[in-house]
Amino acid sequence: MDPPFPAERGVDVYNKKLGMWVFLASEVMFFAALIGSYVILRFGAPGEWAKPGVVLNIKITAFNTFLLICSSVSMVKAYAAVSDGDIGKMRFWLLMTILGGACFVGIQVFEYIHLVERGFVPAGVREGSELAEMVAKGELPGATMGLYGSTFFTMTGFHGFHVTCGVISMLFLYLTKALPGKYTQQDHAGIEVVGLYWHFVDLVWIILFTIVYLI
Amino acid sequence: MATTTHKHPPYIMIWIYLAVLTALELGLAFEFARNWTFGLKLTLLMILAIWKALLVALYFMHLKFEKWNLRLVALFPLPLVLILLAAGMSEHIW
Amino acid sequence: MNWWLPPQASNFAPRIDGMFTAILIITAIPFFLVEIGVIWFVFKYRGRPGQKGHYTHGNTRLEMIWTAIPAVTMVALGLISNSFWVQIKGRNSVPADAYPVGVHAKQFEWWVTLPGPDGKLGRTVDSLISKANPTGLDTTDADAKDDIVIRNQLHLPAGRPIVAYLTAEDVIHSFYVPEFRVRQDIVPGLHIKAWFVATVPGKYEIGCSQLCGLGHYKMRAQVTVHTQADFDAWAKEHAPQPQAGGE
Amino acid sequence: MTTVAASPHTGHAHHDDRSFVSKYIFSTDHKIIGIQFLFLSLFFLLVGGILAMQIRWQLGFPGKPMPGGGILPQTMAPGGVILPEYYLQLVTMHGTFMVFFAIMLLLVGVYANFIIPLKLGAHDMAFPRINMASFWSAFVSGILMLSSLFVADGAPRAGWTMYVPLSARHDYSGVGFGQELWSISIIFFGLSSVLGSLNYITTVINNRAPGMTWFRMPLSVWALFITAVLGLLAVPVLAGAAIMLLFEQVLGTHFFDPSAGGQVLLWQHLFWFFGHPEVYILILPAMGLVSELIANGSRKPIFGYHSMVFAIVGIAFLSWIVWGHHMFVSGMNPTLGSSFMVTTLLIAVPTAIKVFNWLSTMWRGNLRFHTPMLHAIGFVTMFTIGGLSGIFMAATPLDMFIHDTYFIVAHIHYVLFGGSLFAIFGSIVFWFPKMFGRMMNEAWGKVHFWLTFIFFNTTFFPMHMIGMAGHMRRLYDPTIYEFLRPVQPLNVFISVNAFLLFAVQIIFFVNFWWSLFKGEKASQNPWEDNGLEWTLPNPAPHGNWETPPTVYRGPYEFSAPGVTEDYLPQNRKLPTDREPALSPAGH
Repeated sequence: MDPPFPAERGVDVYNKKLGMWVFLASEVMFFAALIGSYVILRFGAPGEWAKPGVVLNIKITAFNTFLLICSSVSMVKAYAAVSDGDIGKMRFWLLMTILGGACFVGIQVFEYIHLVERGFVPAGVREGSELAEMVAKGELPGATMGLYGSTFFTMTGFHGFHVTCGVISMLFLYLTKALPGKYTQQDHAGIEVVGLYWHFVDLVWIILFTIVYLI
Repeated sequence: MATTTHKHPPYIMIWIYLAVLTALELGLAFEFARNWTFGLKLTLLMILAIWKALLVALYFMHLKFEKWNLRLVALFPLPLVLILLAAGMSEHIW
Repeated sequence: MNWWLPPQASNFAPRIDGMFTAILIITAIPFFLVEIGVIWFVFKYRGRPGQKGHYTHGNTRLEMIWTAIPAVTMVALGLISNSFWVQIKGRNSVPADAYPVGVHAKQFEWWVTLPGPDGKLGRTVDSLISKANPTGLDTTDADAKDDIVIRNQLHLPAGRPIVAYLTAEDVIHSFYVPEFRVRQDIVPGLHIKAWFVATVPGKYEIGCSQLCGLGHYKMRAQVTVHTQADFDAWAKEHAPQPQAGGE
Repeated sequence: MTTVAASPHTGHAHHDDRSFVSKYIFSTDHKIIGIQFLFLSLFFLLVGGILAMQIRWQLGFPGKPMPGGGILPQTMAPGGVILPEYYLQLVTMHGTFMVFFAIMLLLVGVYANFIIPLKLGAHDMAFPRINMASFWSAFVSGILMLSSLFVADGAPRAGWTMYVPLSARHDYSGVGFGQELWSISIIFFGLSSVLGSLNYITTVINNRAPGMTWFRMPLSVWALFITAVLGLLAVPVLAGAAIMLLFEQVLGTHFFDPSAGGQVLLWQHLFWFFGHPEVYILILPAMGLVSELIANGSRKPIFGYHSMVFAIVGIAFLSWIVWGHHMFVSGMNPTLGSSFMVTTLLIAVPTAIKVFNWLSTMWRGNLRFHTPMLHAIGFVTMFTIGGLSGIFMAATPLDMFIHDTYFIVAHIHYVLFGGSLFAIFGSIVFWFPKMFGRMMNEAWGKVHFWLTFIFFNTTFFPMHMIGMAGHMRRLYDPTIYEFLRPVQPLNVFISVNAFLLFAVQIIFFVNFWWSLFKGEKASQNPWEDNGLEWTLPNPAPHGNWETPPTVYRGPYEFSAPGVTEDYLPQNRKLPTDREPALSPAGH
């Protein structure tokens, strides 16, 4: 009847990794809704957008970007270490990644506080603040500041939320798996899967940094 | 995973690569391109951003070393994103 | 009661009704094919113990046929409706001599501005909107002097193209006159035009057909289509007093 | 490759010593989760139905006190007379409950969970704990949505589509915290849906039994798989939009506020970009399930299996590029309308393929009219009407007239009630023995089918006519309009039939509960079906198989020559069958 057929057991990728990739595909769509709204709103905005670097602190964010790239590298180093069987190195790099991520979140919170103090809030520009004066003087376009605030805080806020989730799950893996020595050269799915998530968060930040802070 | 012993990609080199591209972006946005048109800057910055994103996806997320069926999972949403953007923006192109 | 579409009272209505009938006929064919087929098979092939079904996995030629026929029909239907669609809603489709009326929708009333003898609508400014000036008509604009602003009624001359400038103040409303077969959502922040020719003098109703809040159901206005002579007389009678500047 | 992928799964079919809580409440067993979803979604189906009855009362008898309406608080229906405030809540919540919590959970939550692993010969889902999380976030989401009816100022009143700015500003709609609850609930719902979908996708890709190639998968699994892809990619967009809507209220953002440069149509684009794939999420699984029932009831292989699969894929693909047909008269760029019209009309093609293939499956069959088959035939006939009436709306000039009228309401109910719900009733009866080990009563099942079929048509068919007369949707009192007064008798007729339709569901309800405890014990393969699930005892044990079954053929080998019975299970080895080659990954 039939010729011999292959058993066809999927994509030759273990479940957790495939599951993570599938999850990331849905994350792409989630960020597409947020970033897409920003692009569509900015494209159809009633007037000029605020110039980059006027409202947002570029120096501190550039450093933050660098930090996130570093943590992505340290994550991949942790993965490389464990797949070479070097568990100690893996622990070190994983800890570095957690620290990098935590610093990123900390700096972002600091940045938010600073922005809110200057009068930049999700609703736009707060009355009577430093930025409100700049709008009054015409240094900032008042017509689009509302959109600016809405999109900026939503996009970066949800990115920050993702970073926080990543830090928490890495910390969890570090404490429950890495420290007790449950990862081996053969079995380290957790590191690879969380790594994928972490790099994705980094990737989203790379896009966000360019379109929110630099353009 | 595990025992597949392809040599690890040069992660440190990619790190430097990413840092340089970021510096280039910052320079483009604030330093040497002040008089360039917005459209040109936008295009160059987007190219740089996508370049960086590709580096992360290909090397850090190992897409370069995966089979096509897994790459497909990663690529599948991208056309949908473009469709959404195109339709949303076409409201204003007329 | 009327078991078919409402009376036709605009230039688009006959063609839209024609499309309705055409699609009804097109869809009737597969409808009867399937329903009669099901009933026939249910009786003819009802199960008998000890019998087996006919063992077949399909027939490529048959499947090609019932893929191709709907595909061709649908593409043709698409092309035909598109040529009509462009005439109705295409952004350049409004005839140059169309008579402009302003329709301003707010929760839950319709404010209609008729251009008066000069045939031009006055400028409206959102910031001027107030109780006394519900459409925000800029009375300093020369075109606005003779504009007639009326609430919950729309008066139109028959037999000439009319272009409605639709604006919404708060939420989405929808301009809908069933006899005209015209419907257009009115979206805050957008300036949308809808054009049509009212062909039959008489009285009709505007309904809001997009949920706009608690009073959605009673957000109606009366449309009166006059002959041109009647319309001119009506407009003269309702022309604003020079001082009053709109009602 | 890894050892993880291939690891023989942990669950074992025997020896089940879990506690009651871990067995039935925080269970990770896909079958229990499926059953949990079944009870949850049937509950919401009932809630949605009760809301619909109140809508119909108001439309049939506007301003008259509703029988039993006296128990409602003064803010909803003083003296039993429904207020406009409450009417809009009814309309909104009927749509929300039915779409998200009844039909979607019934199809995706129940059947994806219950039958994907069983039909693929897997021990469980790829991620059982994520599966459990998916159920519980759906549960939380449903409770939040339900609670919005009870907060001050009640549930949202902007329709289930939540068009901004009405939904975005409390002063426009008059709603309070209920509106925020909707957004929060939808965010949880999105989480549930994504967790579920990634599970189904991974399971289908990776956890098939040996020999279960892509084109030996049952059509129900194909449909549920493609549905999961749609859900995975569409629902996050809704979650993102719901977050923006929430921020609009709690943070004062301006996404949808035209006075600050926001765009009203952005919401509609985001909502329908999700919403159209959602429509197919609500019908594709029904199509898949019906394919099973039709093949079984006809005792014939499904006609054109491959084209059925490609039709599912085609519908799913097209679903991403048709969402604009909900926005033809929304003020959207008319050129966009033209392109959306063409893609929309093209959906008729794969749909026609499916209908004709079902019909041809019945052709020269040996039909068995068990209750599931009756429901499947009901599905084919009613879905045909729903599908064909969609063509009227797809033609843009005609849509200008019938958009937002009862014609649309009739269309969606023919698709979702006549289509999805018939498929669901049929599937509940069909897999009831697999779930609970007992059969549902056939005679009462048939009575339920026929009465539902009759009253369904008398309820929803006249809606086409009042739609043609121009009857708008979501009207609290249609008699306000002069042109709608003549159709009011028809509204009364619809309402009376709707009450009868609701009443005959009691038969199903009683049959369900009675059969749960007193039903006849099911034999191992009561429907003489080919699916792998029927090789297990009823109900299937935890962990399903001790050793994964081997699959030798496709799922629809009914009436195959050379076999004495008229069915041939997928895992029965005939002398001519060869063992599947081991995959290169090694198992």
